[in-house]
Amino acid sequence: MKPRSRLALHVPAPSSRPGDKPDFSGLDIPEAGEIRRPPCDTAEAEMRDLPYALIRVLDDEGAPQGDWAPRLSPDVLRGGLRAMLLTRAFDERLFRIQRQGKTSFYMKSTGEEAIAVAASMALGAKDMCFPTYRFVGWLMARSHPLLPLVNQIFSNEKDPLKGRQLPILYSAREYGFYSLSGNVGSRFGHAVGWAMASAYKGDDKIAMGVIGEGTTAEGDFHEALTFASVYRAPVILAITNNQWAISSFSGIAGAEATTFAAKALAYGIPGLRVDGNDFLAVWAAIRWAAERARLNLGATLIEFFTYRAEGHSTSDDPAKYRPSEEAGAWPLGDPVERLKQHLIAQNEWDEARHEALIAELTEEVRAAVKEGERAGVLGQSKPSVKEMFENVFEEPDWRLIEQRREMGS
Amino acid sequence: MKPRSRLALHVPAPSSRPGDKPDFSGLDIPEAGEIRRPPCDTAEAEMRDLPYALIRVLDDEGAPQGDWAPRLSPDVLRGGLRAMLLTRAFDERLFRIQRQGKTSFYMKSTGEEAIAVAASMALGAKDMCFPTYRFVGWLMARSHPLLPLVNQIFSNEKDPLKGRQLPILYSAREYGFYSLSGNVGSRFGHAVGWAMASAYKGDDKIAMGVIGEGTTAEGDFHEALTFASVYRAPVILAITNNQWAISSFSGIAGAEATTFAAKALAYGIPGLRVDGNDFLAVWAAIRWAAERARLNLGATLIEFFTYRAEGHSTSDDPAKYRPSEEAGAWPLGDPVERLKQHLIAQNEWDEARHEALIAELTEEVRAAVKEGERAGVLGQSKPSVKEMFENVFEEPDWRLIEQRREMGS
Amino acid sequence: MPELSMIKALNDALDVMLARDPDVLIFGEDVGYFGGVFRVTDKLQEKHGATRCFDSPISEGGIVATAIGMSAYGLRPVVEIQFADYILPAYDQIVSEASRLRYRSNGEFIAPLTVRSPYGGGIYGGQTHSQSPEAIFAHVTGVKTVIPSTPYDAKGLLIAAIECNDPVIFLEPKRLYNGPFDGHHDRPTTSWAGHPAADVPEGHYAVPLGKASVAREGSEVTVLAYGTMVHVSAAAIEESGIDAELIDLRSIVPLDIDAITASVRKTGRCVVVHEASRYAGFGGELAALVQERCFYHLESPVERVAGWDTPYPHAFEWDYFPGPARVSAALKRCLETPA
Amino acid sequence: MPELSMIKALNDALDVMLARDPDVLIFGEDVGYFGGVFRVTDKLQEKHGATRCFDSPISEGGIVATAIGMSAYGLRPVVEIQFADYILPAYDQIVSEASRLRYRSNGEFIAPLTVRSPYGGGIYGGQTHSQSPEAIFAHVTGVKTVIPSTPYDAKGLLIAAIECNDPVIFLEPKRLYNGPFDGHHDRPTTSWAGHPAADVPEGHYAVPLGKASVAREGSEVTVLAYGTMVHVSAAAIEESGIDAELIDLRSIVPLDIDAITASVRKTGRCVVVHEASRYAGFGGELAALVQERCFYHLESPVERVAGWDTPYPHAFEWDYFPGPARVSAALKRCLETPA
Ligand SMILES: Cc1ncc(C[n+]2csc(CCOP(=O)(O)OP(=O)(O)O)c2C)c(N)n1
Ligand SMILES: Cc1ncc(C[n+]2csc(CCOP(=O)(O)OP(=O)(O)O)c2C)c(N)n1
Ligand SMILES: [Mg+2]
Ligand SMILES: [Mg+2]
Repeated sequence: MKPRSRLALHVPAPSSRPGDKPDFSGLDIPEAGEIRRPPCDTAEAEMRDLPYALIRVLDDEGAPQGDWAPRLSPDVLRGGLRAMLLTRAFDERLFRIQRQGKTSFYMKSTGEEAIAVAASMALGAKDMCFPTYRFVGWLMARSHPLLPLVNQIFSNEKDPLKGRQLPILYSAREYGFYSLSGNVGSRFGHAVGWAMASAYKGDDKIAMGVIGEGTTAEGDFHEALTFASVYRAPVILAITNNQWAISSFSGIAGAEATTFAAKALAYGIPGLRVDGNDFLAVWAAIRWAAERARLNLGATLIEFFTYRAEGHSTSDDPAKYRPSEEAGAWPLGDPVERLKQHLIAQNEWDEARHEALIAELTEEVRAAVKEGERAGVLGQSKPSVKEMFENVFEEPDWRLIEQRREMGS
Repeated sequence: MKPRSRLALHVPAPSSRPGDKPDFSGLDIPEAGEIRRPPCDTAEAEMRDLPYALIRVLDDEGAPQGDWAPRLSPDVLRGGLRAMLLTRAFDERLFRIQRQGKTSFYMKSTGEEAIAVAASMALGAKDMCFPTYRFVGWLMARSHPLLPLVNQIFSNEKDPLKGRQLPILYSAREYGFYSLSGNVGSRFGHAVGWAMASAYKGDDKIAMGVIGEGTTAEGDFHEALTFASVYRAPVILAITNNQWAISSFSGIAGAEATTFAAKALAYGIPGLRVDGNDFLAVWAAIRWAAERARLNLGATLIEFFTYRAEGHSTSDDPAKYRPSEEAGAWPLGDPVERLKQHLIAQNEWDEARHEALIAELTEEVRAAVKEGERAGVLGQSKPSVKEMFENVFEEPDWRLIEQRREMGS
Repeated sequence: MPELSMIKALNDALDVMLARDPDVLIFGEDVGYFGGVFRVTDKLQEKHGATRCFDSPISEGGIVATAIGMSAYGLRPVVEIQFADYILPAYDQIVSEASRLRYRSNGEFIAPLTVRSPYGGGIYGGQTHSQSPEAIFAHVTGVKTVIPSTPYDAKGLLIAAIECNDPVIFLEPKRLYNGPFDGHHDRPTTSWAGHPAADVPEGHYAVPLGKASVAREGSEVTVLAYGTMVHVSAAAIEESGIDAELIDLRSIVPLDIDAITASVRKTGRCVVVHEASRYAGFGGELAALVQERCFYHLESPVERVAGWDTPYPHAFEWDYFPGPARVSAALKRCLETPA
Repeated sequence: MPELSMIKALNDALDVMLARDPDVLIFGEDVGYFGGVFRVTDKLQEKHGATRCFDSPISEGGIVATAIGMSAYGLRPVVEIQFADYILPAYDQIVSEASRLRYRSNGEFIAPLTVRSPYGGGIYGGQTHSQSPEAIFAHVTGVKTVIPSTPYDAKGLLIAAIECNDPVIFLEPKRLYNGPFDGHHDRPTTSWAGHPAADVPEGHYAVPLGKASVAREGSEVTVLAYGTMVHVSAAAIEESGIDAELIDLRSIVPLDIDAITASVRKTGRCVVVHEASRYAGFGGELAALVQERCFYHLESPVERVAGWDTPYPHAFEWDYFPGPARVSAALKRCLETPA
């Protein structure tokens, strides 16, 4: 044996901190269209390069490139753009609403809108998404009315979730949107179980689970992937790698060592790594994985590489732990701008229509918020207190009945 | 989208069940010496083929082959053979002791002795093993006296663990053997923490964690690997893939889809897949990973491919779920026989010495068991009842003091 | 009626439900081909097919997470955790997910799953094959916790649990699997044969969740117990010659508070018995409730008999186990106090 | 002496221990460069270096598992679980490993780790940023559970916890982080400034684990509380004009049983207050102990004031929270009963 050296503990640190220049020089970004697209029924063993690649469709000029480019009608693309812009307008407004003290909490998905929106549009009405809190774009793409969301955020008397949940922890079964919770990760395995149930029943519905890159460190992640692999569950398991988990950079979740898509290799399922700010690439990857799932070939893990352009939540100030210019320096750009550029390049869109659409959506959001405010903001209005004791069980037991009585409700 | 097909749930099943002919035809076993041995400081990205290979040193004639062949003196090899035979003799005897009703429980490691023994010999006296219940070979290789083990198994008044533990859940700090528990998997992360502590202190000790292939499905596995990868912990993480987890074949843990060594890829650490019945290959792999760890290059995951030749424990009857001839048909043979053959081929051993050694060890075990029986078997003798209340905390609180008094002890 | 052990009664309940309801399915470690380490799922795979009863990876968290997803789809999964000691890796899934899904989604999604698990000691299983974790589930709102003490109840309660639209933790007293163990480990073991509650009807029947049963009527003191401790308490009552009323709670959530208060108001004394460690165990809740609701009827403090506040130690199985002698002593202490 | 908020007092305790003992190190989600979402580890990385205080993956089970391994090596890790609601994925590690390592290895290996975690409601955190999980730790033997209610105690207890050779769960009442919240959410918030217990000595001192403090002496009724509820109970006592003795338990394992029994024997009445849901909560244990040990002194049933048996609902924060009105009502009920 060699003479022993002294060991030292390695603690990962990001390339830059507040005061430093943002540094993305370590990134290896292939050209759009460069990555091959194997048929979706290819054996996993034939695709072990893909987790280390980065599937991109839109090039710097907004032109679609390569095998992954989906053929989408301009209407569909405009629908996607609309949903992304609506998401952004909603986020902007409701963030300010929280700052005005009208609710307790809010989280934006700025910079990541393409993922939720394209996934929502690429999957079927009966498929089920097991989302994270950054997936309101899914609902926007499916035209979920805004007012119930606003009421949920205000926890007011019209809140469909009866004031029981923190703002934005929606549930919308009819829109294929599973109940959120504040715990990260713990619903990833539900997606797998739901998909297994569909297979068990001989149905054709598939599920999509979503998890943040930081949350892949939870045991839940591994357990979900293990079950998905063993039973070949018809599920798409997505990692939204926005490179930050509150104040922790992705190196704390393992990104110094490999890609998140490479985690697929542990389970012998395909792993795709996709430019998450490229609407077309997201769509294509989801469709590929969905088709594979519907062919009964099981699960796919997809890493969507993106960047969390704003703070973690209204409780966070990212300038405390990363250069404030970092978002601007992020080389994969803004998903809205990139889809807009693509549509314009195809002569299917122009600046004027874009501005008009933003104005229209801003107004739509404003109106919904006003309407919600009329029902009442947090603290002004709430559902009947008896709702506190409902739905704990199917039927309340004596404890809940007595306690409700003690409350005088 | 293609017309939707009906989904169906896939439930893995083994190639054969009781009544069938054992079938290992699906196995792909390379020749000994075929797999390359990169320098241990090679970057993970350069070694992504290894998790799919199978490192073997001893060929069918017992000759060492290829780059992985370690140079071990005949004395060391004979020491390994002795420890394996002692493990087997101990297992045989104590299994029978349980069958005689002298204790409650026992588990053998028959067929897997090379892993614990070679690892124990290849690592340093101050390194720490976080074992499974099939790792008594580690203690045998380090000449742990037999009598305390026997007393532990009898939970008698001389039991070093004071009757608190199920038989074989030893703890032997001085021998680099961490405290066992009945829970599977939950100590895998302790190995990582222990290794991180060594690095934190600037020491040179490394840790080895061990887990069964079935148990890799626990979240603990993933969490341990994640921490090991992120902080580059000086730890060897070993999976003993004996292909069975009680009655469940390894397909239930994911083996239909890929190898267990491939799980290393998820964490960007090297993954080796090693013939676990080949003493020399086990030794070589452990040494390679240990050197890497001591060079501060972090963790390695090693899958030791082996076969659980007997039942899971004294509570199990494997004939209920697998062909009873399966163990005999296992193509990688018996680790004891293979090392013996190697030594004989080198003219360093012969049948007569082998028989004599077995007789000597059998007698050694017999004597220890007799001695233990003199102190008393389970139910005949036990430590003072006050031991039940000791070591719950550093100092008992009033509850324990009162309860001990109530017990009259 | 056929005479069944508790294992066979549980097996029968599962068989009945698999046959009745295509949405019922079973999975867990070793439950498929092999039929479970305690044989509770014996032959169910053979009879109902591999997708109705199958092995799972060793991942209790994954088992429960997957089952929740299935139940959100509309199935009624019945999962086995091999030993209740190993339910802890699934604790977060049970508490943070199963128990709250209905509440937080305002009923859009529900989790009608059943988590079966053998619990309790008395089989020389050491620290990790002996524990009784009921208290940590009782504290969690939104999940029911059921513990049978006889083959008849085991079948009827398990059917009720599977049919229940709330998540149910179903703890099976493994020491009762093969016979009505009364805590006298030094006497020959008895089997269920001949026991009246081993007369288990064929086919479907349910024992409602939340209804206690009076295992023995009596006037001097009320004993509250569940699972194995029902039999141990019965032995203690018989041996001590005290005319105690023995209430088998059968489920601790929902709790049959009316049966408890009615009995204690009648007897004026109460002993609570469980095998789990005493401190912050479910006995604390029972004692608290009894003194809250029957204070002016109580002639003596509510006594608790429970496991010691130590891990469950292998060699000291019978020193740890709260056997009939300890229960008898408590009964006597109760009665000795000035009325 | 400097006047510190509870956050600063905790930060100070960590700073003192990092400086004194090279075997102390800190990790957890966001505790490194950023200093923790509640700023409890603010500047500790800068001051003591990246290997002394660093970020961890989002993996509560992994955090505790790693810390156990470190403590088996000889370190004294202090880990943060970002919210006590998220401690459940680590529950198995705490129960099956940390709490039993010393016992099962007969002292060969020990786990002197401290698990810090903000707990409790009152910050509009909804179901998963509000819970109080102390009961599920109290039931586990081998682990200590500590809950401070003032900056002074927070620092002294945290130092004692870090120095303790047993694993300690250290629950920090987040509603008290910045001020002594008395439950009147509709009044202006107060800061710790000017509060006597915000006078926190510099440097090292320890408040022993297992010693309650008498927050207020009184004769009519004993109130048992910890954490936030100490202040809420104090407000209720003042508002109701009842001469209650208020005992701040400070740790629930070990429990200062002598302080409790001495007080209840003196007053003859007892109200137990906690924020966690009532059923099978730690209040059950307290009520059971009090009636066991003070039965003949009790003039009225031990009352419990606690959170309802529902999840912690966002809009109903102040309906759920057991505020001064509910405590006062219980005090009055206690006294109204015929003596
Ligand atoms: C089980 C659990 N642990 C910790 C937290 C606190 N927490 C909330 S969000 C978050 C970061 C998640 O990061 P990531 O998974 O990358 O998702 P992102 O916020 O970037 O979308 C943490 C640690 C939590 N909600 N749940
Ligand atoms: C957390 C936990 N779950 C379940 C069990 C029950 N159990 C004991 S051993 C075992 C099988 C383990 O199989 P594997 O990991 O392959 O190890 P092997 O026995 O083959 O060495 C199981 C399921 C346990 N001990 N702990
Ligand atoms: Mg993130
Ligand atoms: Mg195995």
